[in-house]
Amino acid sequence: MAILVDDETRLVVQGITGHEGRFHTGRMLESNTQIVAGVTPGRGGQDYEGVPVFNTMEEAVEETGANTSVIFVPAAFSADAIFEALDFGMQTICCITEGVPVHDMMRVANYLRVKDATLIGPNCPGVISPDKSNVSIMPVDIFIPGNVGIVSRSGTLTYQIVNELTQRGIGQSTAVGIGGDPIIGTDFIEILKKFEADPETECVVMIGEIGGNAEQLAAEYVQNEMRTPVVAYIAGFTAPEGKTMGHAGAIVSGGESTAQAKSEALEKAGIGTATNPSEVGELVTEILNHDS
Amino acid sequence: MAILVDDETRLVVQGITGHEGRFHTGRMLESNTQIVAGVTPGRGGQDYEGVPVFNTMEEAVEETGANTSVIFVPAAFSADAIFEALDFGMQTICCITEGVPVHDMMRVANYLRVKDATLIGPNCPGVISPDKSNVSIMPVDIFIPGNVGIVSRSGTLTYQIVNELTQRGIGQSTAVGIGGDPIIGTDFIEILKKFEADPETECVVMIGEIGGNAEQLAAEYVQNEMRTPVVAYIAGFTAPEGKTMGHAGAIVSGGESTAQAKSEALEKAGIGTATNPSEVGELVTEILNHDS
Amino acid sequence: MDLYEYQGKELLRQYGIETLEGIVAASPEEARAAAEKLGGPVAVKAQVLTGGRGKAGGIKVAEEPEDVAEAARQILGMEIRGHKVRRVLVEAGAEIESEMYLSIMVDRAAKKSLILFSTEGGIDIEEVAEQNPDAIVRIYIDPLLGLLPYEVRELTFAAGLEGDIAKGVGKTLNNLYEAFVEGDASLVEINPLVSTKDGHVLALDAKVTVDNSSLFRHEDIAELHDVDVADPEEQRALEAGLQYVKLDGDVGILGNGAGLVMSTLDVVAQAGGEPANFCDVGGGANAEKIATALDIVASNQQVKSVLFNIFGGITRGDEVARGLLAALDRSDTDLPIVVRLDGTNADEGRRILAENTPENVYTEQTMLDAAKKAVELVQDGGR
Amino acid sequence: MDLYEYQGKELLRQYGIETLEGIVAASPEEARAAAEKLGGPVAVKAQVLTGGRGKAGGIKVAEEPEDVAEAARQILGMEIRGHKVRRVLVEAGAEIESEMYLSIMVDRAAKKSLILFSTEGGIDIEEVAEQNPDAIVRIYIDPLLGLLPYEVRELTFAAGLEGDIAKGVGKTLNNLYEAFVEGDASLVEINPLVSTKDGHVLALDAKVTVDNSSLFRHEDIAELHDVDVADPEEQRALEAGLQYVKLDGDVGILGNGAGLVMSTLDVVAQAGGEPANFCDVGGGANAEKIATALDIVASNQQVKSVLFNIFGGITRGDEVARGLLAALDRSDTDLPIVVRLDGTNADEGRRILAENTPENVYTEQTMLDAAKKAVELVQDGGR
Repeated sequence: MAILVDDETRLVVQGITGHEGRFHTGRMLESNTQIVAGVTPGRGGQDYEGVPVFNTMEEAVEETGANTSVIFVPAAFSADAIFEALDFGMQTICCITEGVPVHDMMRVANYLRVKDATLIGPNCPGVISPDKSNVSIMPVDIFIPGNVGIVSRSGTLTYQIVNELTQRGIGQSTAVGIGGDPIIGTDFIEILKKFEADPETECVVMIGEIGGNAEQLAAEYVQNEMRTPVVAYIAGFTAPEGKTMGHAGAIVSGGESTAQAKSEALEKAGIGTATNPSEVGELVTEILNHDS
Repeated sequence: MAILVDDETRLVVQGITGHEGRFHTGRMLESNTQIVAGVTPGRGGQDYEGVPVFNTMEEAVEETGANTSVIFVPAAFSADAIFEALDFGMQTICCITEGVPVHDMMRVANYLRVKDATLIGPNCPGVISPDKSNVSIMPVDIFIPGNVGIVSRSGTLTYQIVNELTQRGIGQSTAVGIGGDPIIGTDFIEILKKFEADPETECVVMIGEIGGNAEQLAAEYVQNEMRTPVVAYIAGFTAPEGKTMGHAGAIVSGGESTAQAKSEALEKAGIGTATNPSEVGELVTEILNHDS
Repeated sequence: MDLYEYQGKELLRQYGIETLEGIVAASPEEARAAAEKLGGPVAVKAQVLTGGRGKAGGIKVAEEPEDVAEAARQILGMEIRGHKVRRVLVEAGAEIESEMYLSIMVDRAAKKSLILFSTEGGIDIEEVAEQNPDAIVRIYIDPLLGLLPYEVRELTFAAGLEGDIAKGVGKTLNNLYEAFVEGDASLVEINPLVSTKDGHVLALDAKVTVDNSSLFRHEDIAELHDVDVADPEEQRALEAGLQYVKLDGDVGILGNGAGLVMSTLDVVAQAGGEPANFCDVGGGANAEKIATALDIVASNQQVKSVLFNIFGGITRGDEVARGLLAALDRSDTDLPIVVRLDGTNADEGRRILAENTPENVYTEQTMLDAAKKAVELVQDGGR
Repeated sequence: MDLYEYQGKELLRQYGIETLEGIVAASPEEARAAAEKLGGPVAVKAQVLTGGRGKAGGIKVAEEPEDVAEAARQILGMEIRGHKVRRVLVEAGAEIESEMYLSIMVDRAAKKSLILFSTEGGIDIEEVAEQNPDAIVRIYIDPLLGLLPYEVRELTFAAGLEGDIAKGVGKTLNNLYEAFVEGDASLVEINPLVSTKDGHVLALDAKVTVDNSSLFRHEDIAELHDVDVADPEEQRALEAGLQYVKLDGDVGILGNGAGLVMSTLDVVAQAGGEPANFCDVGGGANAEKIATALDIVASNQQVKSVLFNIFGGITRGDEVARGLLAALDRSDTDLPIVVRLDGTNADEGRRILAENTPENVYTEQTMLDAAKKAVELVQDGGR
């Protein structure tokens, strides 16, 4: 098993004919993801690397039975693409696009409540279940299949930590980049829930950063509801107040949003919290050895 | 048991100080409904017949633990009152007010999807569970407690039919007037589901009329999902096309919305359908005698 | 409330939808002046709140002002499906390339707005729906999200539109949805929506129904209500706060509550009678209102007997009986009236009626018996 | 993007919110002219994108034009929390009766808009939150419904407002919500919102932050961006498409990916160093971009060593190494640079680097070792 994407994933790429869409479609195809369709309005009837392109999600879903979508359309049109994916029954939607307006995302997030679907992102690297399905822009080579779930607000930091695991021979069940924006479709807790329900996942690594209080909420959830052990890492201890550190959502704007506060909440909840990426590997190794 | 309102009902009257609100509050108090609060903006701190009045639903709910509301505010402000009731956790809301704009109701109905609550109405007589709770403008004297559930789009026609039952000594579990508007909070099916799940209800009377296709959808539901027997009655066989017959929703605007079409669909689904109100009493009597 | 074509088009124009230039005329002379002002060939179109005017000869094309005046003369005063034509719209011509259909309505079951579009316009959409259902594109709009850009594309792609027409239809749809929501319409229909040889997309007709319940926030639209076309009896009922619909039969029907009155009509029909009207006097026992209702029903010369079906609910039977007697006292009708009174305190009510009824009033205990009696009275000759 | 007070007020006025009359001045002379035009006592207020200007002496009240000019002279050029004052707002006086607080922001956890209101205005809302949390009314707004009438009442009743003030605050809130949504703001704050003796409610200050991601649909707001106040290094980075934040330390830091760079800063701090900046060069191995980033980091004279932390993901380690060498070639910095390269094809990348690195470049295998080395180099004196 895995979460969100797996052997059953039938992927449609929204914005397949754009620069990013083309590049990453190629990469996902190389890692054997079942890409069944692409959508670009006005390009219906064409194909890209053997993937048929449709004008609308309705057509794409009708013709190909797609159940998952990944979005590469420009930020101004991303919310519209998400609504279209939701309305045509996508179960998992990964919006890779960066720079989606926050008011657009508030509307999307509140509409999501009536849909039985999971939106990952926006401004995220996507989801990968090694050797099963790659719906992401992540470097597939650094992953190996295994039993550690990863959930992260950051891209390259995830790669760094996955690499630490892989180098130690520790594989991953699924890695989920939930995105670095202030309003995202899916927070830590929803992903933690899925990992908790996944029999294959024996340990979860949660990678947080400054901004918001999602890590604190997650800490509470882990303490009260999870049996699967969790290892955490938080970036941004040295970030000054009021400055955006790369990600739109990574900004210290009050006491709760500092790395310090998050880290304390995690430790208080009994969650092993690494002080650097390397230590994540060590903590996970300890847990897995202890369990076996 | 009963559905929607019962001994646990703690009622707040929204618009308690208006003409209708005052009149029906008095009547509901007489039938021993637990009215715990009233709300009229600007009248907070007053009381009416011993019922404390608050400015907002938030205060009313906090102070009294109300769980059900009935709405008598003017049509222009009814949608707002419904949103307020929904946002402060009312489980059942009866909107009695007539003349709520249809676009307001579309917004309300779509917001309802994210709430775990039941809205009855608007333009409805409310809900009564005889001897338990009366959240309605219905004449309580014609009801007796028993095992027949009633669900109806019409007020006086319901009274007529309830009277037929009561005169035959057949009591009612709960009577629900779902309202005569084109867009209502709760359609037949949701109420039929609740009756089906209510062990006390042994038979359901469904009273429909021209307009829309709710009766057809209900017929399908009854045929496929219900074990509790249903007796139906449809009014409006003589209604001409394009004319509104009193209720905003009672208008023949196409083949599906005629009484003929509804009646046929009901009979096709094996539902006993009376040709006049009196016959409803006869059909119910037959079912109850047959069952016992 | 239904708007006339010219009123509907005025609304659509406010939201940026293109129409042809047109002038309303109430006489042949005004039509001639309009034609002179517009120049070129024009269409003279009957303004009536019903469909089928084309087949009924309510639309004529003419070029010379004299011919336009003559066309108007023929159309004005016509009756189309019972609606008398009192005005025509004189409208400029256009070089039409294709005719399409576009409408938005409130969908009751889905509780959403429903957009219908077809490239087969100009004819009855129900015919299209029957003969070629695939030619109709249906899109449901969530009122909390509004019309989304992808839904507009969905429509144009599904309909196979391209280029300027796709753009024009998309723009029209966005504008029409705005008009639909902001105008609190329950239906907006453009049939046909046409594309012209010079690449425009415009509304050649407009059918707009505004939700009556919303008129409190649309004073401008409420003012358009065209009182003098309504049936005079329906108009009087409206003013008295009665729900009244005139029908073709001879049994006048009154009652309290829409559902009960509808049911009463049905029962009368089942008894072999023909209802002359639907009249809901509402709750309470207001003698004034009941008397007005009686007068309105009786003023219909076709009516030969009246059935008054009352279910005493909150208003008790005894009060209803007294109100009814007071009303009969005020009304000077000699029509035979069958009264059926049931519900709360019905026995007491019936006793009061029995002691005081005038000669032309008959009382019955059940709806069925009352209906039979009313029909019998018609067969006996009525008044 | 933060707006200056005078820009924020302009936006609020567009949505019908009342403010005092005010004129922006960039010199004492302009301030004097403004005072003459406004008449009466005026406030001279420093326009800076930071709080605390009152305590810092950035607001002065004066009546005579000469005194106003003098006040402007004192304020212009001041540094408030590192922000140089280049303009003042000369604003008319008002007879203030009460000071309130009103703001709307995006609430991340709730994914809704959050309204905060307090009758204790004019002071830091966080102080109010600490000392008297009950004095703050909080209301969450569902973006699909917008601000509902009951929510406005909720606020005014909860705050105990009555009469004109309740009406004025309600109206201001409705307008502010509209400005917030249509202006794509992530924060709008009026502190203080005041009521005057003559019954008006007006915004005495305005803090508006517009979502950078929305600027494509707000050209008018995007134009307000005040380039010359930004730190020149930050400005150059912005133009080059780099994420750059200047800090106070001496270890320059570059890396690919915001999270990885944040983590690198932390690791450097843990190793006893002080980061001089945050600089994310993004994905790919664009030599041009890396060279620019190096130049910007090196141009900070405080920087004594540089740590370049790269995780080769989609861009393979060998390509990254070649890009880095090309960038070092272009850059003429003599700063000691520690390069840590890991990820896909890292071995090959490290080999390429080892064969070609200039003297001032050190390579390390892990983040921790690289951080230690960079700190060591500073302690050894750096450049």
